[in-house]
Amino acid sequence: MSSVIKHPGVVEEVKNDTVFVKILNVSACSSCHAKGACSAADMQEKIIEVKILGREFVKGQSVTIISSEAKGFLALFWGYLAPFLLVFISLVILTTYNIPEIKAGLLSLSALIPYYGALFLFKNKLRKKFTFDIQ
Amino acid sequence: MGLRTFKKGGVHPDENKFSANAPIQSADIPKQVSIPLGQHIGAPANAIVQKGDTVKVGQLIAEPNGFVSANIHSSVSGTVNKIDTVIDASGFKRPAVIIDVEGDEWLENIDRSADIIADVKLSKEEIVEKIKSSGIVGLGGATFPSHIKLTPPPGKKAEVLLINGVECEPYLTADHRIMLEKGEETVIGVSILMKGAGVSKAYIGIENNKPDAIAHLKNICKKYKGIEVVPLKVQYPQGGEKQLIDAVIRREVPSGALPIEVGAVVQNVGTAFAVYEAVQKNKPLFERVVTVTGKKLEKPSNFLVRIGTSTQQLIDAAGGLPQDTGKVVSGGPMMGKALSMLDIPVTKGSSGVLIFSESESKRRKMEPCIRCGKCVGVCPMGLEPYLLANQTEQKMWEQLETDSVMDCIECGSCMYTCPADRPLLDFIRLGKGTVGKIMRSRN
Amino acid sequence: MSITVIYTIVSLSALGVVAAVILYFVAQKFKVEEDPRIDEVEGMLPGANCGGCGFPGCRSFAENMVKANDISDMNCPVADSQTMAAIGHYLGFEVSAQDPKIAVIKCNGTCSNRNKTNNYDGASSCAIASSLYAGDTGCSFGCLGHGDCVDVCNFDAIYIDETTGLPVVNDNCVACGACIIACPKGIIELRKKGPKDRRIFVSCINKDKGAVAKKACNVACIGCMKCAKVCPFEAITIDNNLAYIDYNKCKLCRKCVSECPTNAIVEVNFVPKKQKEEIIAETEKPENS
Amino acid sequence: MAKKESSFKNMVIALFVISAVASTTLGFVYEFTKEPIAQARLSKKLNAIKMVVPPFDNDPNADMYTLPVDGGEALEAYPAKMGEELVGVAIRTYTMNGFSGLVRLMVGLSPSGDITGISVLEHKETPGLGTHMSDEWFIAQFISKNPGKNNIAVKKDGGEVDAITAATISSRAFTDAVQRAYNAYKNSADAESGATVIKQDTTQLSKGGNYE
Amino acid sequence: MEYIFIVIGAIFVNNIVLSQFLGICPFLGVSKKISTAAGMTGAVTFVMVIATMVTYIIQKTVLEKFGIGFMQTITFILIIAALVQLVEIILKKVSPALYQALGVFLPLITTNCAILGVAIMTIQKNYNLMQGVVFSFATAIGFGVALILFAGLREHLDMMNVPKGMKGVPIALVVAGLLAMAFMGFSGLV
Amino acid sequence: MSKLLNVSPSPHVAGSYSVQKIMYGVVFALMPTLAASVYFFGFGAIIVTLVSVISCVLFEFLIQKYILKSEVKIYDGSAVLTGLILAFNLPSNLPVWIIILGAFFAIAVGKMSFGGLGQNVFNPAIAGRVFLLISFPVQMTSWPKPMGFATKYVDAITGATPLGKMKEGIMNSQSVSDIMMQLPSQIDNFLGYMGGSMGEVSAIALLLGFAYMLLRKIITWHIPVTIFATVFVFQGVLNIVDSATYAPPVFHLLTGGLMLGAIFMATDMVTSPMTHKGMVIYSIGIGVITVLIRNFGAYPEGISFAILIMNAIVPIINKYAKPKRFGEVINNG
Amino acid sequence: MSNITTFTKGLLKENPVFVLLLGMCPTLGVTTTAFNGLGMGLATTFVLVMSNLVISLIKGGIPDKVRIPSFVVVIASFVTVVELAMQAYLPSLFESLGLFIPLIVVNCLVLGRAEAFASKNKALSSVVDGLGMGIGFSLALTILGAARELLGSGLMFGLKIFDNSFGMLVFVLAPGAFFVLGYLILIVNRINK
Ligand SMILES: Cc1cc2nc3c(=O)[nH]c(=O)nc-3n(C[C@H](O)[C@H](O)[C@H](O)COP(=O)(O)O)c2cc1C
Ligand SMILES: Cc1cc2nc3c(=O)[nH]c(=O)nc-3n(C[C@H](O)[C@H](O)[C@H](O)COP(=O)(O)O)c2cc1C
Ligand SMILES: Cc1cc2nc3c(=O)[nH]c(=O)nc-3n(C[C@H](O)[C@H](O)[C@H](O)COP(=O)(O)O)c2cc1C
Ligand SMILES: Cc1cc2nc3c(=O)[nH]c(=O)nc-3n(C[C@H](O)[C@H](O)[C@H](O)CO)c2cc1C
Ligand code: SF4
Ligand code: SF4
Ligand code: SF4
Ligand code: SF4
Ligand code: FES
Repeated sequence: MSSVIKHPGVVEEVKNDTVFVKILNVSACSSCHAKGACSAADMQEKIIEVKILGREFVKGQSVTIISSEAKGFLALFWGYLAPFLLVFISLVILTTYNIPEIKAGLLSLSALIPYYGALFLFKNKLRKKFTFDIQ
Repeated sequence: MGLRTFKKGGVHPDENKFSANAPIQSADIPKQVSIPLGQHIGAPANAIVQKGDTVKVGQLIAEPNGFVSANIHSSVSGTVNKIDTVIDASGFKRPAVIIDVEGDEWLENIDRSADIIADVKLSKEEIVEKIKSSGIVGLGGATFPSHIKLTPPPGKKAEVLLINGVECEPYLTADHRIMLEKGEETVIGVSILMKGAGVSKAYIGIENNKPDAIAHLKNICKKYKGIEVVPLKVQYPQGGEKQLIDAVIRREVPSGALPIEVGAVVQNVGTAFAVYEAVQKNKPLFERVVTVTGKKLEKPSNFLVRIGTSTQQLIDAAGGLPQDTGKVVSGGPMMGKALSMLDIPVTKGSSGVLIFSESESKRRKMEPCIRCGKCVGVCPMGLEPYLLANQTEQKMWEQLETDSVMDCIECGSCMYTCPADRPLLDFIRLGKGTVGKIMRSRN
Repeated sequence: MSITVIYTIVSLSALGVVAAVILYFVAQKFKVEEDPRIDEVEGMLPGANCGGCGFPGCRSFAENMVKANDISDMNCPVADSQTMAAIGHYLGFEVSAQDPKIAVIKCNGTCSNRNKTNNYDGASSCAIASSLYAGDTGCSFGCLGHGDCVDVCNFDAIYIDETTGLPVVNDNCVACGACIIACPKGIIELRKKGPKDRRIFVSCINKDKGAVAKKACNVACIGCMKCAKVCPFEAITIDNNLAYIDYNKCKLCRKCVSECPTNAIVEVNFVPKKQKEEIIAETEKPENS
Repeated sequence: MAKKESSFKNMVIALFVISAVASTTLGFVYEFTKEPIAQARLSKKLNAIKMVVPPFDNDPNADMYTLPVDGGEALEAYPAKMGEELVGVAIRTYTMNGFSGLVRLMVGLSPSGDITGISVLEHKETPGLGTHMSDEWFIAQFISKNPGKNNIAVKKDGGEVDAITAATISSRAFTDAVQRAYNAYKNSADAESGATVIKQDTTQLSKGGNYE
Repeated sequence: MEYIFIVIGAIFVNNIVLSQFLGICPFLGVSKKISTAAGMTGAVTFVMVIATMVTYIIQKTVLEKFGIGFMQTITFILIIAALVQLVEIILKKVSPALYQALGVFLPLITTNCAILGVAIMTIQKNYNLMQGVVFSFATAIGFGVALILFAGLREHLDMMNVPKGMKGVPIALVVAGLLAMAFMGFSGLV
Repeated sequence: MSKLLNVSPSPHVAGSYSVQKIMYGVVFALMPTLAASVYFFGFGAIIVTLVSVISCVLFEFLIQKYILKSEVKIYDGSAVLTGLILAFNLPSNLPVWIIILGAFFAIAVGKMSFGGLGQNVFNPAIAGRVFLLISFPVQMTSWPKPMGFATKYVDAITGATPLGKMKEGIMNSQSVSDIMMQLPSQIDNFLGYMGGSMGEVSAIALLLGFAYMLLRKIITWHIPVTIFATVFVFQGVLNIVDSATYAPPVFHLLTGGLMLGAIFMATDMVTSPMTHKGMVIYSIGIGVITVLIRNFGAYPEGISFAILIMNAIVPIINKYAKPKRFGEVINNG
Repeated sequence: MSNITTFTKGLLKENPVFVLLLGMCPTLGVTTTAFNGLGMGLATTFVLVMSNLVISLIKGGIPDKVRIPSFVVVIASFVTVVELAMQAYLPSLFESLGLFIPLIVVNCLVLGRAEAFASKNKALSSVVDGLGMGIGFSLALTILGAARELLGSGLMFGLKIFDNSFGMLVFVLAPGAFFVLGYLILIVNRINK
């Protein structure tokens, strides 16, 4: 019963069996009618790669990216929750060893560096994991 | 151990089986019949007669148009008056063959004797072919061409035949009377169907409110191998094929799949009787038993009716339309169609004609949904009717699909039970239709 | 200058520079420079978000207009032609003026014109009633009167007239076409609004043979061809026992109106018959609306 | 005016200049308001002290000393003197038992330990309920009582104080804070026989605010 | 025990949205789908905790050390704004796939007053670093609880015929009020 | 045939439930409780009930007629029920104007702002009650002693509720058993001879109503029984862990609004989940939060808050606690 | 747009609180009394006007890509000025507004006007815009505060209107803020139509 997430986008480029879809990632407030008057209504363009097998897309075509909610939560985990846990746990450990808190804080923050390094190494694995489809 | 029934949901409306003790009597042959060409699920048949042709009883007058479609035979002898559109029980104008009746001349090869022929001579293939050429469709209401059910798609195999003698709809007694009066023939029909489907086991499911039929058939079945009568607890919609399969053999037909998925083939008792007549007596399907009943009706009866007879005539035969009639329904009170006028022809699918008085028939005023959850509780398919109806109103087709609207069997239990009298099924049907269209357009 | 001030300056300036560097990269990588014209165009649009243009909302329409190479087939039904012309001008296109349109109800089967043959008692919805059966009158084409069209109209432009049981379109109509999609019977059509809001059309869609249609409804089009014959501009065609007036050809001469034996042709906003002569004179003058 | 191009250099310069200007301005504003802010804080404290002790002519703030309390932050005591004579002590006391936690009071005690006045410095109690603790009638109950002799608990707990209706918790907390002040005062008086007074770093306790 | 009090306090008793009135904009803005609300909670948790840690360290090592506490507001806001962006850049560089997946799933996280508020409150409450981290984590969870509950209610109300004038913001605020009223039942829990 | 036939989609018959029947069924089920509160609290109970019911119905009428300009539906009984339940949640000596304010809040904010019957997400009566409790804590927490018709409406002699005394005692570090000595016996609690809101005092009367509603199939057992069980188990565990500070579970079952809440308020169909699975989750939540608030919170009483909080979760429960679809198992397996 | 319409639109038609729904946090958080509302409103107005002025003056010198951070620095500076000044001269108001003074920095209204108006317009109209919006904001906060104060404690700007036993505490507390704002928005919507 896993639900899907949909996101509208526009085909930016087609290369062999990969299309690059431009999506507009908007902040929470962008749905708000006052967004013109509010700075929080940020927008960013993100380019999403989608493998297409044998389907035809042309540049400029409006498409809908689909992915499963479960994948979204997994991404959330690797992107935010895991580093949070890492920092939190290292902070707990460091403080129990009576390391001064400023040092402990800086050290546990720097735990993020190897974390992101590891993510970098697993880049390709993750790429395989997080695939999208076009409706 | 209590009686078997299906696991989920269900309601028990007042049974009101007034005509249970009225023996089947033949209705008069009308002056004119109009035989609709679409009497089955699927494409309407193609007429092969023309205006002015003379036809005999049992003569083929229309041929199937596509895979899911069925032969149609004349129910009377006479001259084809015209081929035109008439409003039939579906509520829409549909093509029909209109025949002026002259005498009652049957095709010679039909065996009109009352002898019971127990011996099944035909082979499996011949049986299926015979059923097909006789234009037999499910008489339990869905009018699905029966021969298709007997030829499972490749890779599937029928294991067991279920005979639907449940007649869970209130008021209706046609199947009940067939089981009582044509028990022997019906059981032979069942064994023919078993042979046709290539199975060695058949169950006849009958609800416990028909003890005489249960006893009678049990008695007969002693003589026939592999046929067993299963009494069931009274609970609507036990007659729904998925529910019946669940109740009798404890298998759940997966969502979106056909009974054959769990090795079952379901046929109605009326169908079994029709199969008997077709196979053993060479008689195509051109008449059926119709219950005509109602609280205020003078003589609630069960008639053997030629297809194409006007409803008006049946009502007259049952004592005429009572004064304050508000609604006339073709079929059962839970699933039948309300008729917009009375000269609508009886078709293969008409199991009954119900007469409701004005006060019985008027829907109560609908109130806001109080979210009591009763509709959820009674839905035999485990759906959430309140939600489906609401989503339809809001045109949320995608959610409707994920909430399994297509599983709804349109049994009406939800709407029956709703204290707020919400037109749940009206909306669900609309949602189902729209979602169905969307799904089809996707492939 | 006290030491605090110096600390202040040093730390904040350092921070400012660091933030600048970070944000520089951010800006390098992501910040969308949205075409500012989108905002402008969106501002010019009426902002009804009705979807009548075929896009999910006014903003999306604006985006697509800005992107498009040719906007001639993009039209906001809500905006008047001046607005569209202004937008076109802004974006550097020429927009040919579109004739303003309005929804018309092509059924005149009021309670008095069309007898009921049964009482509908289901949920009040045209879609449901129409999937149930042919309808509660002898006419299986006509309006069911449950107002699905009214429900979808975002502009309060359509309402059910209690006395006739039929929907009526008023001046709020922006020709968005929502009602046309909603009507299961296909009764509503967008037609040219016409000079001075005057228009003539066949208010019937009954395709039954004449006798059947006439029996079902007093004002049904019976397909008698009289109007088609009398029309000087060949604007009227008859198909399936039903007349249709092409609004691009019709010159509003009104000859057909009086010719129709069942009064199936309706005229809107003309001065009543009595002053017929004058009006014809008037309408035949060169149009200048 | 033409927009500056977004080159790296321009961006850094722009932000640097803005930050520098802003911080300079702020630095001076801070310098300018430093005095008045300190003044405002002081006068608030002095007002509170004035309200709870008899008239004095010394600078209680300058004479402040702390009273240790077991298991909790030490209390600040502000002696009020008329001439050389000690007329009372204002004690900045607190309790954590308020409906929403911390309640801070200034309790005035006469040298003998009689309550001369109480003012509420800080609390987060519910408006309309716990806030009635600043009401005159409620505080008046405490005046001239001596927590050593009188039982200043609320009546429900067998004491002499009428609780605020529907705010027994706050009332109880109030009495708790008063009692704490008295106990601290008495303990130190007993221990030191009123002789030596330990001066301590003033800033330690008033760190509640964070803009120092 | 002290941590439990901080956690319960921040989630239920002094819920950041329902009783502290911070982060109202996303509360009203992102609360349309339960799954997005849940995702948003995760992202906010990370940002809030990291922001609290960084601002805490800056507060102690720079602001307090040099006696420029009054610069708190300006420093914190700049740090938080830069931090949010930094996380994005790093994610994008390090794992584009992950970054893309998040983009499809979540709206952007932007600075909101809850993040700044928590950073400032951590200092105001005199918490130490560990307490501050627990506090900001719990606050984020409290934010999430309110957001998810509210998203559920919104999804539900979308299906209802709310009277014309009440539709949208007014009913959302009334619901928030009733929710806040319900949450008052937790008062005194710590 | 002169009369036209009615035509509608199937089904053509309807069951015997109706909104009115259900609502008045619940009203009837509340009658023993009303009788009990009149017996214990005299005229005050009558006045409070009348004022509450009349003002609820009146406000509903006014709002439907003049503000929403919609059909007036005060006869469906839901406003009467809201009024009745609100009254049962109030002390029997509450000033009339406060009752009217509470009724106004319940109907105007709790119900009609959402569009009326069936649309609201929070239980209106509880919303009204909590609104009053927070707004007028003084008046809302002075309960008259149950003295039958000797109880005066105004200036009644007030007495605390058993739960209130329990809380008070525990705060003063008395042990539970000591406090229990000073409280009415469990039998009194069961019969209702104790201080408290009008409708909550008599457990027996409430249980009678419960039985009636079960019999009439107005509600199912799931919600009340699960709440009772949860409270019993959770409180039981606490009691075993530390019997000096945590009262025995039976005490908690019989005192305060637990019975009233579990039987009549948590079961409000509009604001409770649709499926049995959902109802069980919902009720466990109510039970747990009630026990938490009663033992650790500022309020001696917690079920109103617990129900209100769980009301907020109902949409989420409804979304995820779907009934098991027919044919689903096989599909997945 | 003339300066007059620039000014008046903030009052009702584009009221930042009731119509644009900006800066909801301080709106809800500080309006326990009319006086607090007014104080917060004026503080915000000051920041708004000053930052609008400064930004419209310096906008030419700022590269587009550091626009936002620069604005933030400017705004944050004025917020700090307000903070310091209030601590010095209005300490009790400062105490009751508490956290929300520093939070003016993130008030969408301030940054929003900087972005949407001041960065595109001349100094004078930017000031007028800031003034209009600020006064609209103050007005809204004051009304909200007054309503809550009146309902919650029977007072208005601290003056007794009716006996405080009629005060409904809820309105002083968190839920009341939501209720009153919700219904006020309803009313303003009706008026604007
Ligand atoms: C809700 C519902 C109730 C039904 N009730 C009966 C019934 O009482 N008796 C019956 O024979 N068929 C009933 N049917 C039809 C059966 O599902 C099934 O179509 C039939 O038993 C197949 O046999 P047939 O093809 O011979 O008609 C019902 C169907 C539905 C959906
Ligand atoms: C395309 C199609 C193929 C079918 N094939 C089979 C089949 O192989 N076996 C079978 O038992 N029924 C088959 N059915 C019939 C249905 O299972 C079912 O009997 C019919 O829809 C009527 O069911 P009801 O009377 O319960 O509504 C088929 C139906 C359709 C539409
Ligand atoms: C919203 C709310 C806030 C409250 N605030 C306080 C408070 O600040 N101080 C207090 O003592 N009691 C407060 N109470 C009341 C307590 O919860 C509790 O009812 C009261 O202390 C019982 O004591 P009593 O014996 O004085 O009635 C508050 C109650 C509510 C509903
Ligand atoms: C079993 C049952 C319990 C009910 N309990 C309440 C209740 O606690 N409070 C209330 O306002 N309405 C109650 N109602 C009435 C009604 O459902 C309620 O007014 C709706 O929430 C209004 O939309 C109840 C109704 C039923 C059938
Ligand atoms: S009609 Fe459909 S939704 Fe209703 S009870 Fe039957 S199966 Fe369920
Ligand atoms: S039975 Fe009717 S009132 Fe009850 S939940 Fe279903 S639709 Fe709503
Ligand atoms: S009447 Fe029809 S076309 Fe006209 S505005 Fe309404 S929905 Fe659109
Ligand atoms: S025009 Fe169509 S949609 Fe409108 S009321 Fe008639 S049938 Fe219904
Ligand atoms: S003001 Fe927007 S989140 Fe607080």
